Amino acid sequence: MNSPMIYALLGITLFSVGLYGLIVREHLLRKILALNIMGSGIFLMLVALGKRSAGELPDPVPHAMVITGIVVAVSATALALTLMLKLVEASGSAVLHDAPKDRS
Amino acid sequence: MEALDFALGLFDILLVFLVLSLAWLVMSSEDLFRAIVLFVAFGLLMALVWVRLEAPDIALAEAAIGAGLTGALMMAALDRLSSVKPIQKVAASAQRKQLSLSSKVLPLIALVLIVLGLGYALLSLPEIADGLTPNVKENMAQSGVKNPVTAVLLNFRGYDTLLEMVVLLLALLSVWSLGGERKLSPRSTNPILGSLCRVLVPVLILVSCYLLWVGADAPGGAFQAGSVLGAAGVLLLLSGWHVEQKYLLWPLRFILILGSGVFIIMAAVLLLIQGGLLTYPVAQAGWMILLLESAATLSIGATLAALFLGGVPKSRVDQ
Amino acid sequence: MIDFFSMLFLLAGALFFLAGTVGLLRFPDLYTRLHALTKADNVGLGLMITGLALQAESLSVAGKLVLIWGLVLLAGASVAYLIARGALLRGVLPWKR
Amino acid sequence: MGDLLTDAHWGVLLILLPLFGGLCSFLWPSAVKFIGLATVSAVALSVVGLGDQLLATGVYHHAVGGWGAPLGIDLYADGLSLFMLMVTALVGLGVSIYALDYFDQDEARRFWPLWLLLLGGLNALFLSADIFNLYVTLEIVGLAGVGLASLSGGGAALDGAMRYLMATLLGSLCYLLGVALLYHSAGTVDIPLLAERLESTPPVWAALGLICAGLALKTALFPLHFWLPKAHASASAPVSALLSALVVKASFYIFLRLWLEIFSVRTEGVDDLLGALGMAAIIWGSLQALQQTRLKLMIAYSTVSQVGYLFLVFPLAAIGTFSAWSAVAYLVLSHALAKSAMFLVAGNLMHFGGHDRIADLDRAVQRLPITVGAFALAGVSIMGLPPSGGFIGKWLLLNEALNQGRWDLVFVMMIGGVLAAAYIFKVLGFAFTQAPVTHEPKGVPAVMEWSALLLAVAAIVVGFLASPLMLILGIGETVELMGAGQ
Repeated sequence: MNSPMIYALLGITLFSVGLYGLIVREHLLRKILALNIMGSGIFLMLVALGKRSAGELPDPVPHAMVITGIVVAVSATALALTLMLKLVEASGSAVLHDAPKDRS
Repeated sequence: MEALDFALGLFDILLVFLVLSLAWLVMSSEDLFRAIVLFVAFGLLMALVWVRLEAPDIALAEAAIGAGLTGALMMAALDRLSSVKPIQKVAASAQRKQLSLSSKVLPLIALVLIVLGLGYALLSLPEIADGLTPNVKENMAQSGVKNPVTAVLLNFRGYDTLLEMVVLLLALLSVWSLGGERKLSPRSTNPILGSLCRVLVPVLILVSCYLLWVGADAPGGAFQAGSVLGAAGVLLLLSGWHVEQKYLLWPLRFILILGSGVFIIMAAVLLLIQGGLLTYPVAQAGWMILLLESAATLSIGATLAALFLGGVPKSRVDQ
Repeated sequence: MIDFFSMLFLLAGALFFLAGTVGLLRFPDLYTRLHALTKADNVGLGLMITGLALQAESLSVAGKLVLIWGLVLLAGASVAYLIARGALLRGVLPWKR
Repeated sequence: MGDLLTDAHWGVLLILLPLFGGLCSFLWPSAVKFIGLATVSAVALSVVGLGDQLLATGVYHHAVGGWGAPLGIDLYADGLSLFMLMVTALVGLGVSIYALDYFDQDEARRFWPLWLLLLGGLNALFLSADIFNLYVTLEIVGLAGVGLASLSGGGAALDGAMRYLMATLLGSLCYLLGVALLYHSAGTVDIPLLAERLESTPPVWAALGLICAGLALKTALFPLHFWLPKAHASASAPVSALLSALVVKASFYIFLRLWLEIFSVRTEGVDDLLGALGMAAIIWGSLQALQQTRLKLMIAYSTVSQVGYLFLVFPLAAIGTFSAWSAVAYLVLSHALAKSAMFLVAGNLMHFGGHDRIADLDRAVQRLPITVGAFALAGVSIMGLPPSGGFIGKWLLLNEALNQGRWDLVFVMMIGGVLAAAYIFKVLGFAFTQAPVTHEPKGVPAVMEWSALLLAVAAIVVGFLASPLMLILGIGETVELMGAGQ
């Protein structure tokens, strides 16, 4: 196994760890961190697999996609954080409570 | 040479291990402050990973945005969270009791299954694949720049970047719509912070200009330059920078939309002249891309700093 | 010859980093840890930069390396001060024997 | 003149116009209403232009930057895209007119830029032929949707918006991971090229699973619908209308597009699974809608069940033909119109009475006859009674299920129809009851009443326009070919 593949596997593991945190942890700030880690995992996989090319340079297209993705991620994070603060102001809790009726 | 390969392999494994354990700790540590600090460390190590993957452009963006600005946003949010209400502890402990063993173990099993499944999928990909490398190489001469990543971002897939500028603006619009007005913080009385600003802000602006300029043929470009500019903005906001109200209305909004606006106008003009959306004439591509990037840098910097503020900025009245 | 000196500087730098990290882990409170970290790391980085600058292809690359050192010095010192000040304001007491 | 009209780049205009309008409305907050309405009208005209062009020349194809796939991004419009663009323009126009009077000045300043950028994102989504570009447009739609959902402030709206944000971000990430796998399997993100190159390999299956899961989450397919009722019910009325009518359909469109074009390599059983989830959604959503005491929650749960109908097409289309796919397009259209009308009606009733408790709709029919009429007409389409658009869609679907002997689907559709009738008549029943007047009701501006009625009437009228709409849907033959090729 070569090093790009190790990093690609790290990428999917990060995605899964983030997903786990997103499901298990309740605090919204933690969920936002989890989404960021998932994103990093995807970016890592996208770029690492781009290093499989036969030439000396890695594939630049995933690089551009990831830069796009990083900016999207920071935008979403900023929005999520503001929303969280407003929600805490309004409801007094940084945890989303499920009404029992909504459980499915 | 073999010794070097071996050392690098060892380094890779160490790095993978560190990144993974940091991610796990970010998710599992009880203290939120600690989780955020660890997340910043995670971001910095990710920047190192990008260097190992020969992706210096991403390394720059990750260090500035992924670790720096995201971390600053989180820290600021945590700070405001604790000033809103000290309720999180209660809520967390109340919830903790509900968490039975099965609700923690089941997701863990799911996690392992997902890793195994996706891992199997990855390992069955072909060993060697060129992706779009040959296509990029072939068309580099017509792109107007020498850095392949900039060529993809601003030329080959420039339309993605246009839409992405809109995403950034949308996040800001939503934050402004939610956050209401927010007064700029009072001037800091801390002399060190003040002098740090006086030295660092000009340096950051210089670095930003350099990154923007060098992006045409080396790692760098609008996003990296913009995020450095945004960092300078955050520093200024922290130190209690005074901006008069009249600049916060029209001029600020103008800077915020400049990036997407110039992009859209350029796209429309090129559609009329060249008959294609964002189809640059080969000879003029270089300066057109630089123009787009300059506008984008300003907008990205202003937007990131404004996102950090978390509301419609309002000048404080001194005295 | 140059390679030898580079190696020497890099190793010395690494040693300082190691010392700083040991200090970070072993020292009893925030203030002493900050002290260990900033002081040792700044010297360590300086040595490493010197070692790398010797290998630089051109003067401008070496200049950039030195610039990085200057920035880290500036940021490190200021941030260490700000952290210590913040801690003091929040009533974190320095360690006493 | 004719040449000018058919040669113009209507597709590109459809993307640039609303984005530019959004920027302008942000820059000149005092003129938002004018800029907004002008932009939306211009977009509607451009859709007509594009339709004219497509009818004359077949599909629209534009290589952005002149590069062409796989290096560049392609814009592509066929009958299905045009159909979705039409739905967006129609609903958008109706809701925009309604919003003129609904929002006060401060809310309007926040609403219009977000809505115009959302419109740009939706149009870009329907025109894109590139799965990574679709990701970026999905993010535009998602973030704009969250911004709009939280517009009214208040605890419930913020809670709903937060759930929506989490769901939409998770959905996008799953989708993006799928895109990454597809790119590395085939070396391209262009849909037609992917269709040529993809083979049935483990990474492609994984990508299929991830993309389906991500999009199902965004489309609120049962059991991934948990975020929708709160988010849609607590937003302000025009926003709920946009979210339920358009935003949910955007991710469904991608689902449909990818299904038709690139997931022909899919494994057996996935289509049946989707059908089963669709059936569960119909029953569950309808039962929940029936139990709700608040009108907006009832309408939101009705969306959950109506989304279920859309997914019934997948098991049918496995051996089906054009009519199964046109049924789903018809359902999208009629549901968008009817559901937006319903949410606007709910907005009127709330404006009028200050609440949306179904049991206390004291004699609404006497004071707001137009509004209640709009609700009844929209209800006809949701129930699937003739001669509405909903009837055509459901009838086509039912016919297909009968032809294939899928009695389970037939049965569920019947039950769904009965339940829909039950919850809609429940509301109408209360609207006709005599109740003591407990407060001084506020008048509802005529514009708000008539725009709701307009959308509801449109949901009925499309029932008479089957043949021209089928003609449009057949442009490019994507739907027809893929249907026949199964």
